[in-house]
Amino acid sequence: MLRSLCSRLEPQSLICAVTRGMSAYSPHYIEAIFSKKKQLNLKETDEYIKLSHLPIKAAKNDDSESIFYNELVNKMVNYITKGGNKKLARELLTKSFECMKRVQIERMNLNPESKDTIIADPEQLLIKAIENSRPLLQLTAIKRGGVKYQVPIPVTEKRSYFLAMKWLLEAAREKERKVHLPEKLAWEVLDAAYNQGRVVKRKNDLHRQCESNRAYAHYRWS
Amino acid sequence: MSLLTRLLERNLRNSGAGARRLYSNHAEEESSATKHEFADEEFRVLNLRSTSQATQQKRKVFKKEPVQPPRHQKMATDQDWSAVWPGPRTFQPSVVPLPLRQGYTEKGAPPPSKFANAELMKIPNFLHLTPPAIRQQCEALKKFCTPWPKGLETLENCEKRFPIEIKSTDYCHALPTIRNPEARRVTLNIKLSDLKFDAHAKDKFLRLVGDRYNPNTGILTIVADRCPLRKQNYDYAMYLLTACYHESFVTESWESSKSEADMEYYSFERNKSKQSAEAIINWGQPVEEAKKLNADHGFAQSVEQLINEGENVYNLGKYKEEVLKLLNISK
Amino acid sequence: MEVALRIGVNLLKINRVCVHSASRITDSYAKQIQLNRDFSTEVTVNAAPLAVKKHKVSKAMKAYLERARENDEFMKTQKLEYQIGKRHLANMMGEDAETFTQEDIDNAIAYLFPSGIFDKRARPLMKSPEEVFPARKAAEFDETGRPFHSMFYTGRPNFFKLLYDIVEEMNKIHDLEERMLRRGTRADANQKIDFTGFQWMPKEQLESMLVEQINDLEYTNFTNAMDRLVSLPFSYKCQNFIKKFSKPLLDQTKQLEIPKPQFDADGRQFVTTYECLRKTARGDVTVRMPGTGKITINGHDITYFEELQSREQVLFPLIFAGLLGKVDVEANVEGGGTSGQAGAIRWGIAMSLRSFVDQEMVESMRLAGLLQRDYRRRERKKFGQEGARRKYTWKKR
Amino acid sequence: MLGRHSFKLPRLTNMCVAYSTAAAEASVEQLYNRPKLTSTDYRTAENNTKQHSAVHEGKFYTLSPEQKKQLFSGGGLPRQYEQQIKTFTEACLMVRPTSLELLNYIRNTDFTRPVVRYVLYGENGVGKTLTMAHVLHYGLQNNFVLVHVPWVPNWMKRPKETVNATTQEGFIDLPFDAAAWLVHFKTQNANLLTQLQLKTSKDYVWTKREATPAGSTLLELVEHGIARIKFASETIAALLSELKQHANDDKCKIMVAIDGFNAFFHPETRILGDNKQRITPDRVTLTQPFLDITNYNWKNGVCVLTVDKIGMTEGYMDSYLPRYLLGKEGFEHLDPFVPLHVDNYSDKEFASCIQYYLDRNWIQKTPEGFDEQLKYLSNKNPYTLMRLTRSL
Repeated sequence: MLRSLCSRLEPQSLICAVTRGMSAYSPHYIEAIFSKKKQLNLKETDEYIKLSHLPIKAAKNDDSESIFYNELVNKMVNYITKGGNKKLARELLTKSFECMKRVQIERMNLNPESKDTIIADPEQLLIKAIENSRPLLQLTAIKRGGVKYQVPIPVTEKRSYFLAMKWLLEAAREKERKVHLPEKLAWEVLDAAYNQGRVVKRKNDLHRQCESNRAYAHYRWS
Repeated sequence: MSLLTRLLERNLRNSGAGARRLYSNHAEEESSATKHEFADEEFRVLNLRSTSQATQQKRKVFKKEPVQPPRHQKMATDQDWSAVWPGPRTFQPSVVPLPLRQGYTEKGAPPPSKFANAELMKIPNFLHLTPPAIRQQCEALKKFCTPWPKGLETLENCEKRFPIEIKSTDYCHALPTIRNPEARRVTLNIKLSDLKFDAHAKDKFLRLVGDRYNPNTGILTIVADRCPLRKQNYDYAMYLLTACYHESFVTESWESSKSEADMEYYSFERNKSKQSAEAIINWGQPVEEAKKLNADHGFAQSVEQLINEGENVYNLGKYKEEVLKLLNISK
Repeated sequence: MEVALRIGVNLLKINRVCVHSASRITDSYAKQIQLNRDFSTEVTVNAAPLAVKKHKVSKAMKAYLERARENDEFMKTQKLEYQIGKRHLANMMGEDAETFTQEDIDNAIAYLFPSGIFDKRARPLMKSPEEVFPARKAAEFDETGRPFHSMFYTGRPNFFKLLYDIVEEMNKIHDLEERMLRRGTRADANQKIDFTGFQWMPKEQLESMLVEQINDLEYTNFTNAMDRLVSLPFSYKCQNFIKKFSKPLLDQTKQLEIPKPQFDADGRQFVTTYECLRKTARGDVTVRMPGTGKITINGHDITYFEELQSREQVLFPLIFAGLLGKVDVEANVEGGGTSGQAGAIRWGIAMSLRSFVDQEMVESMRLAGLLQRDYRRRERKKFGQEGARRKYTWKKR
Repeated sequence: MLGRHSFKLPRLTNMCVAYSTAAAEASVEQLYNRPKLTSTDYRTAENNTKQHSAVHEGKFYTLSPEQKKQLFSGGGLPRQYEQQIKTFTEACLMVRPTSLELLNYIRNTDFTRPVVRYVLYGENGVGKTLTMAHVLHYGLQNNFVLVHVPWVPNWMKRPKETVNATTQEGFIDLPFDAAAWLVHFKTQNANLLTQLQLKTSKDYVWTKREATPAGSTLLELVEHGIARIKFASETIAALLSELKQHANDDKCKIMVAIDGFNAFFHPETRILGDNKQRITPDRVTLTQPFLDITNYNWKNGVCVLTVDKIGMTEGYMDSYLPRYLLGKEGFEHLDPFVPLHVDNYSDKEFASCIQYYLDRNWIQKTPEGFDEQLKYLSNKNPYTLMRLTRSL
């Protein structure tokens, strides 16, 4: 009887057994929803009432409601960071933003009639560049019958953002010594925002390769 | 459900007809009964070499001294406690009729009781100062009290007549000795305004006492703790005050030969600022000593303030005003 | 049988019996005992001798009975001593013994024996014996050494019995569901148990209810089983059973008491939050309303923080509550680095702002994670490792 | 962020296009969210500094490109401000209350009295240099001979070349810096000097062969200094004493504007002497002439000086107040001077600055309450505001 009891309990307990790990919070704490907009969205659903009983983790020290905050930009800063020097990373991205903006404003000044079509907001430019350089597919090596095949597989949304940002950064870091990172990053972002440049090319190359290897796509499952 | 069965089971067992049991058969019961019979029999010892009983009994048995039961067991609950515990004394478990416990234990275990509990002896107790005892003693002391001196009714009067304030602390402490080393410390407070000085003496006095003077409250504080006894420390503090006061009136011979760099404070009169200010005022005038205009007193004061008190927005604003006035610049 | 007996003897030695007679139930303990009653077995000394007379009793049982009697006597003398002591103490303090309560006793003891020991439990005390000698699990087997409980040998009979009961309930509901399905009726959606705002009985409480120690995994098993039970469509049929093990959650915001603002010399409202902690920084924050948006940190303005991130952090609660420029903030902070100090001030401002915003905003701020203290600290470096987590590069040779 | 749809293998390129257009739409929405601007709120057409009054306070006026070139080609504006000018395609200065106050003082100056020294002080980035730029513009428009040193600490902290002085024993000469300053002086004053036709009062003998005879114009003197870099420092000394002389003779009006004046009273410079030790500024040949011209013993002039804590070397940057920065000697040298505090923006100035930035497309993101946030993040400090708006 005991055994049957255990077998009844076990499958679910395996799923639900939350390992707390090294977190300072108990497992039932949930992440903070610090954006007002998100909270308003939640309010429309009845999730909001349920949240009132749940303990919330403290907001991180880079979260804020300020005008400078953007989730994607924050992520980009984190990717730029080396050795924990976030202050520098943020400064670099800010400089790069400044550079982009100056370029765009100069463009605006050159032909004032196209003022409305030129995007000079660096944040929008960055978002656009990232969206433009996000891959949909990637290749992985899968071994079938002793032969490795390059099989195209879809990329998750999160990873596609990661790859886009990584590529942008790699392109920016690949430069002569005299050019500073912010400048190069600004150029790369501007290029990618206009759907050209090395990063977009890299993405397209990858897609082309995936296209040519579509014959192997079935190896993903069989 | 199981609870019910258990209750039922218990009831059956406790009732007179206990022979019938749930979940048991008779065979098992019988065997266990026989076992019990064996277990109950006395174990016979095989004594091969029979020694005499007398030698065995000779061994001296250690006998404990009979201990008196604790005294508090004989106490009446309406006794006069101050007669039992008249003065300060270390905790005595047999005298104190309270079931006290003290000490840290792991969860689940009771704290150690009062007997042979050193912790209870270490801490001070106020068993001699229970409210009834205090009341009693106050009553007894009342007849020796003298009236409060006239003229010292208010705090201001007290301060006026006794400007020196002496502070010392008595400690009631868990220590093996009753003499706390901190008890010898004597603190002397006096308002500087209660002492009479001239300008030089005051300056010197403040230099002598250093940071013992608090400019915000105007109170001088002398703390003496170098002697072993409080009395000595008190004498020493009073001596320090007297000595500093009289020393401050002494003017040394070298004080007259100080140069500008040695000066304690900035004085407009002695400095280049005065020269340049006066040169500007007298610009274009023929050089005549008698007719020479002197720099405004307000300006001099503002410069002195700026340098002596240190820069701040207020001082700088005042300086600016004075300069505008001096140079006759209109807004 | 012999093995079983031996285990029984051992258990007897471990579990000193405590007898719960009705007279001993004090007010403070009545509740707990009420809970315990379901699981702790009652053995009274009087009940045993009837059986003893007829049957031969094992030596272990004899010793056990002896000990039970001794304990009973001991408790009786303790109680007497306590009553007498209480009268003595009332006499010492010059008060009436009849109206002398436990609180008076505590005060009197604290006055007579002033102890500065940090741990309050280690200070002198005079408590009723019921509190001093905690209750323990009663005997679990009869005089022949036979356990009462069929799951005695699992080691935690009450706990496993509980699991068993849960499954039994589940089975009942499954059967019911089947029958209902055959009849073509479905579960009433309106009656479905809404478990939001409730949680399962915490582990400690469950332990004291079962009078057994259980480990974390077992507790998880319990909660999982209960979750399953609740998730069944007809779970409302065993509502009473579920209720027994559930505990209502308090509204998180209502748990924190919001301080009332005080008035300063200018007639402005202000609230001060002390002990604002983050990492190794520590500070206190005063928020004044109405204000002009002046921010003072250690006597400087917001330029005290050179980094933009830290400034953003300080302003975060103000922006969030829409009070930027409407309140004045004064903060003193020391220790830690810039980000820690900014975090401490952020928390302080958010906590103080609660007094100046409505309840909805407080809840909103809580959801934004502004009212939660951030307990995360730097993780220590471990020996044999390069840092907190990273290992040294391993080379085979 | 955009949602990700389920994907299909073909038609990849089409999808990318769809994403980018969606992103563009989002951005356009934000662009139209801007507040309406009326240029009279933050701009003034009054370019004549003489007319500037409290009416124009907090408004921007435009510096014509020629005048900008004449005044600041040799420095005098912060580098980042130059960059802004390039991006904005115009050079605009805000009329600050402090500069108005100072201009008022200068307008009412009695030029028969000894020269008054005005000392601008304030925290980092409040606009001391730009206030001075405004005053310099006034000087240019009102025919002052400008003796303008863009940034003294440049000489004391990073000189181009150091040489032991030939004429004065134990002194250090900075020939390149001196020559650069002479060029700056020339570009600022060439027109005015040719008008005034000031002549040297005595012979200057540089070497056996070279000499500037009495009666040659000051421009000649300056050009000699530029051509013969070796004598540039001595030329400056000569030039300044000549100018002072002429001013005393009522032949011209001089405006002395020295930025970072406290660098002359540094406890130490970064220049290394013979024995590899840091020397004090009074051993630099350039110091004395500029100290002479900031003395009170002449007339027909105005001295505008700034003291700045970033002009100091490490360990001497605790306070921005003039007495601290000038030290005892510097204070005695200048006393009595008029201290003028340059403060952070007022609310009005801040609003006008934000509007100007919006007008120049410098601020691209304008969500609700952005100005309020910027106000508190920057503490209304002009420089911090400029830095903060970089990424917006």
